[in-house]
This record gives sequence, structure tokens and C-alpha cells, in this order.
Amino acid sequence: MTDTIIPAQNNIYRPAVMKIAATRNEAPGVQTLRLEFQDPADQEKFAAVYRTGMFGLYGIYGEGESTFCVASPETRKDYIECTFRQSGRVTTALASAEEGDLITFRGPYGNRFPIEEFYGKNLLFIAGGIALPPTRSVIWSCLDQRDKFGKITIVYGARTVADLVYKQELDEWAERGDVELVLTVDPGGESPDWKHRVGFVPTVLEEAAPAPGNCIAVLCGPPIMIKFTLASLKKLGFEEANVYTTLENRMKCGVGKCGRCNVGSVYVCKEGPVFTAEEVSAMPAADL
Amino acid sequence: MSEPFEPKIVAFVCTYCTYAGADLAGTSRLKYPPNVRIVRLPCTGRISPMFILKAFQKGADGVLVSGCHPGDCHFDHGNYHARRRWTAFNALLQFTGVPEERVKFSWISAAEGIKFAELIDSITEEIRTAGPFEQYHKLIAETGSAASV
Amino acid sequence: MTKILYSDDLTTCFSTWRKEGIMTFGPVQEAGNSGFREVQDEKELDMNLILTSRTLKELFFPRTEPMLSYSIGKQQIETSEFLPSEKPCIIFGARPCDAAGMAMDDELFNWDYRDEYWFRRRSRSVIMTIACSTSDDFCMCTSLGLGPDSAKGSDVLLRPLASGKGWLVEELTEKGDKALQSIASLLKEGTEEAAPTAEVPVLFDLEACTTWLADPENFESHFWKEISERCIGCGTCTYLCPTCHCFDIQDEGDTYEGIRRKNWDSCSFQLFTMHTSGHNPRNTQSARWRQRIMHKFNYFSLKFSVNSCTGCGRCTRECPVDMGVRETLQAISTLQK
Amino acid sequence: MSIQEQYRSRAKELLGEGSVKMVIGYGVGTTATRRRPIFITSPDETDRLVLDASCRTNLAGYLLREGLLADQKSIAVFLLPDGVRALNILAAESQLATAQIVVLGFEIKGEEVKPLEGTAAGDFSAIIAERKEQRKAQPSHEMAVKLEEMTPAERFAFWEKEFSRCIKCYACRAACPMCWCRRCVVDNNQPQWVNTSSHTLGNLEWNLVRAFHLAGRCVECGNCSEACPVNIPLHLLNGRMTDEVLTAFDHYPGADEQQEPVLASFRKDDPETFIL
Repeated sequence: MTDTIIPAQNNIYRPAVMKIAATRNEAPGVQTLRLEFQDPADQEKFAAVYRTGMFGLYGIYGEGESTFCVASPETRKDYIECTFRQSGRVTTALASAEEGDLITFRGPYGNRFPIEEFYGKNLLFIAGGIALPPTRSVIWSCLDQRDKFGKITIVYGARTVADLVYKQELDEWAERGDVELVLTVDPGGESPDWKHRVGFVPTVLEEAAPAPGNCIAVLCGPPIMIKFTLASLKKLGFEEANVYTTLENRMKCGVGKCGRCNVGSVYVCKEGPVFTAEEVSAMPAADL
Repeated sequence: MSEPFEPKIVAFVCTYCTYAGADLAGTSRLKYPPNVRIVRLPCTGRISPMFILKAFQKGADGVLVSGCHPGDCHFDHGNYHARRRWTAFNALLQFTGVPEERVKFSWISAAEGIKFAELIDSITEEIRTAGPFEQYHKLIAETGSAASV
Repeated sequence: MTKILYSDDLTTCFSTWRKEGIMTFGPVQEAGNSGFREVQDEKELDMNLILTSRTLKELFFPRTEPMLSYSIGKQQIETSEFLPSEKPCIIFGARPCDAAGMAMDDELFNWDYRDEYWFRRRSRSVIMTIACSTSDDFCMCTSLGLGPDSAKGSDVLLRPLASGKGWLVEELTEKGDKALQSIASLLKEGTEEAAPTAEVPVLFDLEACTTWLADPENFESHFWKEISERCIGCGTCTYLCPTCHCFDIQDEGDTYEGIRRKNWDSCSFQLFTMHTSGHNPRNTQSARWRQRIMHKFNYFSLKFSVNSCTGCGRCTRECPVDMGVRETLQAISTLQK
Repeated sequence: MSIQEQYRSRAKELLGEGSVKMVIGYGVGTTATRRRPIFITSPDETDRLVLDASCRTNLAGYLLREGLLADQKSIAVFLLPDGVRALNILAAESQLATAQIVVLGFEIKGEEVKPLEGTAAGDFSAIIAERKEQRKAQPSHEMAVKLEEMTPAERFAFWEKEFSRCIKCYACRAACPMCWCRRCVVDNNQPQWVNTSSHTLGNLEWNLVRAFHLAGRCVECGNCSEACPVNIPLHLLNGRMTDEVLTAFDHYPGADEQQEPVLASFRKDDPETFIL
């Protein structure tokens, strides 16, 4: 586990105010918001602390706060992007917010991806559905300093073509030439003009067969996908210590007080959300 | 000088009878006090006691619940169900000391524009006399004050 | 020679403090239920209680507390904070188990991020604890490494005199000393004996329990299902626990104005950990009971080198189905042997 | 043979012959007078069962444990007459099939425990009918009478004080065999009808909602009042609701399993005394 970075705060429950600078529909029910701090002091605090992997609590007064990752990379700290699926009370309110509206943000909290430890290595990114956002912040952190890394492979899958998020960026990555992009949708989720693969992420991953040597894998997705993909990675020869993932549990405080997010003795908010597969294996599986 | 007290009254009404009755009151140019905010629902069967609690939570001084006369329900028996519910809920409100003038129930048909206007007139006057629902307002105010410790 | 505070002087004692602008709190009994609240004078106190039914934590971590108020206008959000006042407080007549609980939760509320709501109240308060000379069937402080006269978390410890006419006074902290200074003239020198402290039997071997709990093999033991089969999943044990600190953050109001509150929450509740997706990491009552025990006797001590149970016994005393930490640890203690 | 012995041997027999997979009963508790619910699945363990005048908890709620009755096997349960009524209501509300339940019925008179004849929920209709008459004739709780004599303002003040203590632990809900909703209305947040905070307003709202949802369903077993850690007299609220459904609709909750839920049924000539 990387160390948690603690921002200076007076009242840890008081959020900063952010303006929605842009909204983008990603997929049915999935939206990205680009947010800008209203108070330069908050922006300064954020920029001083933020590292890829950290998360925040996004809120709308009157509805509450909801936890998700910061989807923008540490190489671009003058705004925050977040991507979420409209599902509960807060995300429903966020989804109906418009450009120019004000929302709140608490954070960034948690630990980070140790990106400097990835220098000189090949990188394999694997994401499923709405879990591309946490992966994406790592992807951009690396692409923004492309020369520091070896081969970069991105395997991304969703249930259907419509459910793929960041479609523009997927095109951008496909066209760069220095990234291998493998896209897949679950069987039955393909559209008539779908030119990429059809199949579940673990299967497609095994077919793509990236070499485990000198390679770091970053894996984010729903629990069931993680479970099977970890098995596939093992089969391919990846060591658990070289596989990074994020855990997402229900949170209210984000700062280790409210008592919900722990898996065994590990508080996801304080000691996560970024863990190696080795660290996850050491946690009690029944608590995940 | 404080302004004279104007009661806030929320009326939950069914669309087929009481709402139509209110409409008739309007088109007949009958005058009734503007203190009532009407919330239109498909049927009294849809009016949950939760609505009444919500109205008080938001500061209402009085609530009226009204629908079709027994036998006239557009959905045949929604108001019969409502009547049982009201009986229980009304008893509960009485037992917990919510003054009788704060919650009223009535049957008003689409033809009873006059009854609607008169009823609104009388309950508004009754609540105006009784004054603001201070007991409840005090509880609301407490939620906005710092913890007692 | 020790200092003695006589019961007869308590009236003057309280009035002196209040004249100095100090808020006075103490154990009070109302409608068969007891807890701590502000009192004007000592007559309101119930000094005969072995332990209040509700805990001291309410004075530092109220069951519901407004944190922020917000009002939203065009292109602006205004918030203001409800930070607790810094007016000094004296809490008279806490019990050692409750006082210890506050010290334990200090660790949590200061874990890298400092919870001002907790600490403002903590730093303004002086806890004057009365050592226990009686106990009931549920007391188990001695099993947790504490005792009827533990000083942990207290600023002043009062030992009841054998005569029942007052207390021997021991100041433990600077804050405690300061509170005593204002009543210095009421503290008499004397040689009276203190009443013997309550005899609280040791019910289980705590070390054996923590060893068993620390073994990952036992996390999925059948034991958890068996011990918690009758748990009905209410929040009584957690809400009446001096150290349980879990909370929820809730907004009340509308999208124009309202209040963000911190409310007690409980790991016993099914919805506590439920994700929006419907996935629930602790989906069964046994998993939730395991969480409560593990949290107190494993996780908390891993983080802060102290178990978060004071042995007050309320979880067992008040449980509608007669469960509690006591039964669970007694059972583990036997398993381990 | 003591009644405890009789019931132990019945439980042993039921488990031994395999006609039930579990017996839900009472066992010894932390102190001499405390009893706790126990779940016996082996005939060898029936000696752990206790039956005496301290066995007052209504155990019917345990029958709704997720998946417990899913395998269609039977379960025997110790029930007071109120418990049998709870069973009837649960059956009427399609939460369980009484055919799966073997009732080990008993009643407590003073400090004496008496056996009740019968094994199926329907076997207890006579005693329940008798209870209905007793309930009708029963004078209201002393405090309820006092409350009725108060002015509305005094009543409001009384309940305000009582509810101000509520800590929202939801022990009343958890202990109640009738509170079987998978997700309680107060736990739904879209919309959030009543406040979840335990300030007095939120507490008043919660207790009104709960009392109303139990109108005509409460069997007055006392589980909620017993469970309440801050001693709120919930039985007064529920008792008042029972008075109302009895007098207005002649409805005695849980009379039998065919009984229609009082608020999900109606008569065209239901009384109306307060509707304008």
C-alpha cells in the first residue's frame, strides 16, 4: 500500500465548491463532469496533494455525497473529471446538474498508484464497463509522459457497445500508434458495425496474451470481472505484486471515521483505494 | 409590527372529484382564501399518511385531505380504502396530540364547487384563529439549531 | 493526607462552577432511563446509578448533530458550520468504563484527520469520574484490563468514602487540576478511608480471545453464525456502546437550504455497507456481528494499540435477545482453550 | 412431568421423527431471569429448552429469517397466543405458509405456565376468540386513560418528551414480528418522506409511521416496548391503534389466517365520524 496523503483541512467534513465546466454523456446513464474549483485556495490545496488513484466525495447539498474516483490524471491538476453512473439519490441529482451549476467536492483522499515505480516497464490496463474511469486516470498519467514507459496495452470491455465509456478517448488511443487497444463487448452486446472483439474480458485478455515480464497490470472492474481476470492474469504468469487494482466500498466520511469501508482491518478510504492483488489476497475474502 | 398570520394549508385532493370541485369553484368565480396549496393525486387511495407528515415537516399549519364521496370513486373503491386509513391515522394523530383542527378530511364531488369554497373558507378561518402550528414549528426549528451539547 | 469532597458541599461546588460560566453535566434519571445531560444543580443528579443506561459519548458525539448549514443561490453556495462552543464543561459522576471509552475514541477521531466536532467538546470538558463501589451482573471492566477505579480518560478520579459522605479526590490531568482549583476551599484534608471498590469478576481471557480473533483461519468459522443466530440486527448494542463511533452523514432540507448532519449509524444494520449496485460486503447478520467484534478486538487494536471495549456491559444488559460482547468473548475464550 | 419436560420431549419427538428441521424456543440467559431465543436442530439438544414464566419474547419473527422456510421443511416454534396471532397475520400477508409451522403453544397466567392444546395455527382459534372478547372488555392502560383525559396540547407535550429520547436504533422495528419489510419506508431515500435523524421531529415522524403501519397488525406482544433501550411506551401507541380497529372495524389482529388485513380491505358501511 502506498502512503495516504493527508491534505490540510480545518473542518474535515466541509466540502469545497466546484463549478461544472462541462458535462459529457458517456453511455446510457453514465456521465462525465469536468469540475473547476471556485476558490483558488481550494484549487491550490488540491494541486498540492492530488496523485492519480485518489478519490473524492462529490456532493449536492440537500441530497448528500457520493464517493468515486478522480478520473483525471495527476498530470492535469487544474480541473477534476469524474465519471459516474446514475443510480442512487446523489448520482441522480448530479446527473441532472448542468453546465455552470455548482456542486461540492471533498478530497482528494486515499492513496495513489505508485506511477514512478512503473517507469521503464510495460503497462497492461484492464477495465470493465464503468470502471474505466479509475484506470483512465492512470492511463493519462502515463501517456502524458509516454517516453518513461515501455509497451502500453489497454484491454477494455463492456456489456454492450453503448456501454463503452470515453468513446472519443478510445478513438484517440487507437490512433496514437504507441498504445495497443483491445476492445471487447460481451457476447450479444455487439452492434452490426462492431469491428472489435466479442467476448468476456478474461477470455479476451488470455487471447491477447500480454507477456508478464517487466509488466505492471492495472485492473479495475466489477467484483466478478476482477475475480476471473485475476485468475487469467495468474495463468498468463503475472505475479500478484505486479497487479494493481482499486477497491470501492460504501463510504460516508472518506477519512477513516464512519466505519463502513473496511475490508478486514484495512480501511479502503485511508489505506486504499489502490491495492496490489497481493494485498487484496491477504484480506478476508468474505468481507469483500 | 409583525405581519398578520396567514395559515399555510396543504390540500391533498383526488383529481376526479375534489380537484374538479376546486376547478368548478374557480370557474364559478367563487371566492375562497388563497392560503391553500392544492396537491392533485389520482385518487385518495394514493394519499399516504406520509404526505401529511411531509406537509407538516415543511411547515404547514393545516392539511386537508379530500376525495370523492363513498360510492363515487373513479377507481370504484379507492376512497373506501382511504377512509379506513384515515380512521386509523386520525386516531393516531389525536392520540399524539395533534390538534383536531390541523388535519381535516372531506368528501367533495366535482359538482360541489360551493362546498369546496366554503370548506376552504371555514378551515382557513379555524386555523387562522388557532394560530400557527407552533408545537410542530418548534420541532422543526430545533432541527436547525446546534446540538444541545 | 488526602483531599476530600463532601457530598454536603456539592451544592456549593456546582454553584461555584456555574457562576464561573462552566456548564455542569451529570448522570440523570428520567422515565426509567438514564443518561448524561446538563444540570443546573446537583439535586438533579442520580448518584445511585451503577451505570447510566446511555453512555457518556452522547456529550461528545451526539446521536444527531448538525455539522453545516447550506443555502444555495444563483451561482453561489453559502455554508456555515455548527462547530460546538468552547465553553468549559465539567462532567460530574462519570464511570471509569465510560471515561476510558472517550480516551479510546480520541485515537479514532484523530486518526490523521482531526474531527473538530469531537475534539472541541473533548478539549473543553473535564471528566470527573466516580470509582465504582458496586457493580451488577453485566459489569466486566476487569475482563478488559480496566477496573472499577481505572483512571483512563478521566481528569479527576473520585473515590467514594466508606462513610458514604463524600469522595477522596485525585486530580489526574492539568484540566482536572484547574477544575478543582475553583472549588479548592471545599476540598477538605482528611484521613477518611475510601470504600472498597466493586468486585468485578474476570469472565474471560482477553488475550486468548484476541489471539483467536487474529487468526485469519477463524474469520470464516462456523462460530460466527452460531453465536449470532438470534441477533435481530437492531442498533441497541452499538448505540449504547461508549466506544462505537460509526456514523452517517445526511442532508435534511431541500436543494435551496438545509442542514448536513452527522447521525449515529450502526454496523448491525444491513444497509450500512450496502453498495448502490446491491452488492453488500457484509450481507448477513453474522458477518455484521463478526465485524463488530473484530473491529473492537482486532482492527482497532491493530491501528491504535488498544481494544475498543471498556467492559461496561451495556451491549449485554440492553440486548433484546440477550446477546453481547460478553457471551461472544466467553465463548471464544473457551474455544481457544 | 413439568410443562418444561413435556415440551422438551415434544420437541425431541418432532426433531427425532424428522417432522421438523428446527425448534425455535427459549434457553437460559445471562442472568437467572433472562431467557434467550435458541434454535435447536438436534434431538440431543432439546434439554437446552427452557419454559417458564420468563419466556415472554414473541419468537414468530424468526420464522421470516431469509431462506429459513425456503426448503419447504417444517419448523416448530414456542408461541404464546399473541405469537400465534402474529403467525396468522404473517400467513394472511403471504409471508409464510402456516402448514410449515408446528406451534408449541403455551400461555402464562400470573407466574404459571400452561400448555395450550394444538399444533397448527388454526387450532388456537378458540383461545384467540376468547382473547378478543377479553381485549374488548379490557380497560385501557392506566396511562392511556390519563392521556385521553389530557388536552391535545398536553398529549403532544407528553409524546414530545417521550420521543425526544428515541435514539433511532430501530430496535422496535427489529424486534417486531410484523416489521418484515425488506426495506423499511424510512430507509428509502428517493424520496425521503421522514427525517432519519434522531432529533425530536424525526423521532416523532418515525414513531407515527411505525404505529400507523402496525395499525390492525400489532398483536401487542410487547416485543417493541421490551426492546426499546430508552423506555418509550410504544405499547400505548400500538394499543390505541388496536382499540381503534376493534371499535371501528371489529378487527382483532391475527384472529385467523383468512383474516383480511384491515387496511387492505373495507366495508361500504365502515363508520365515518370525522369526514366533512
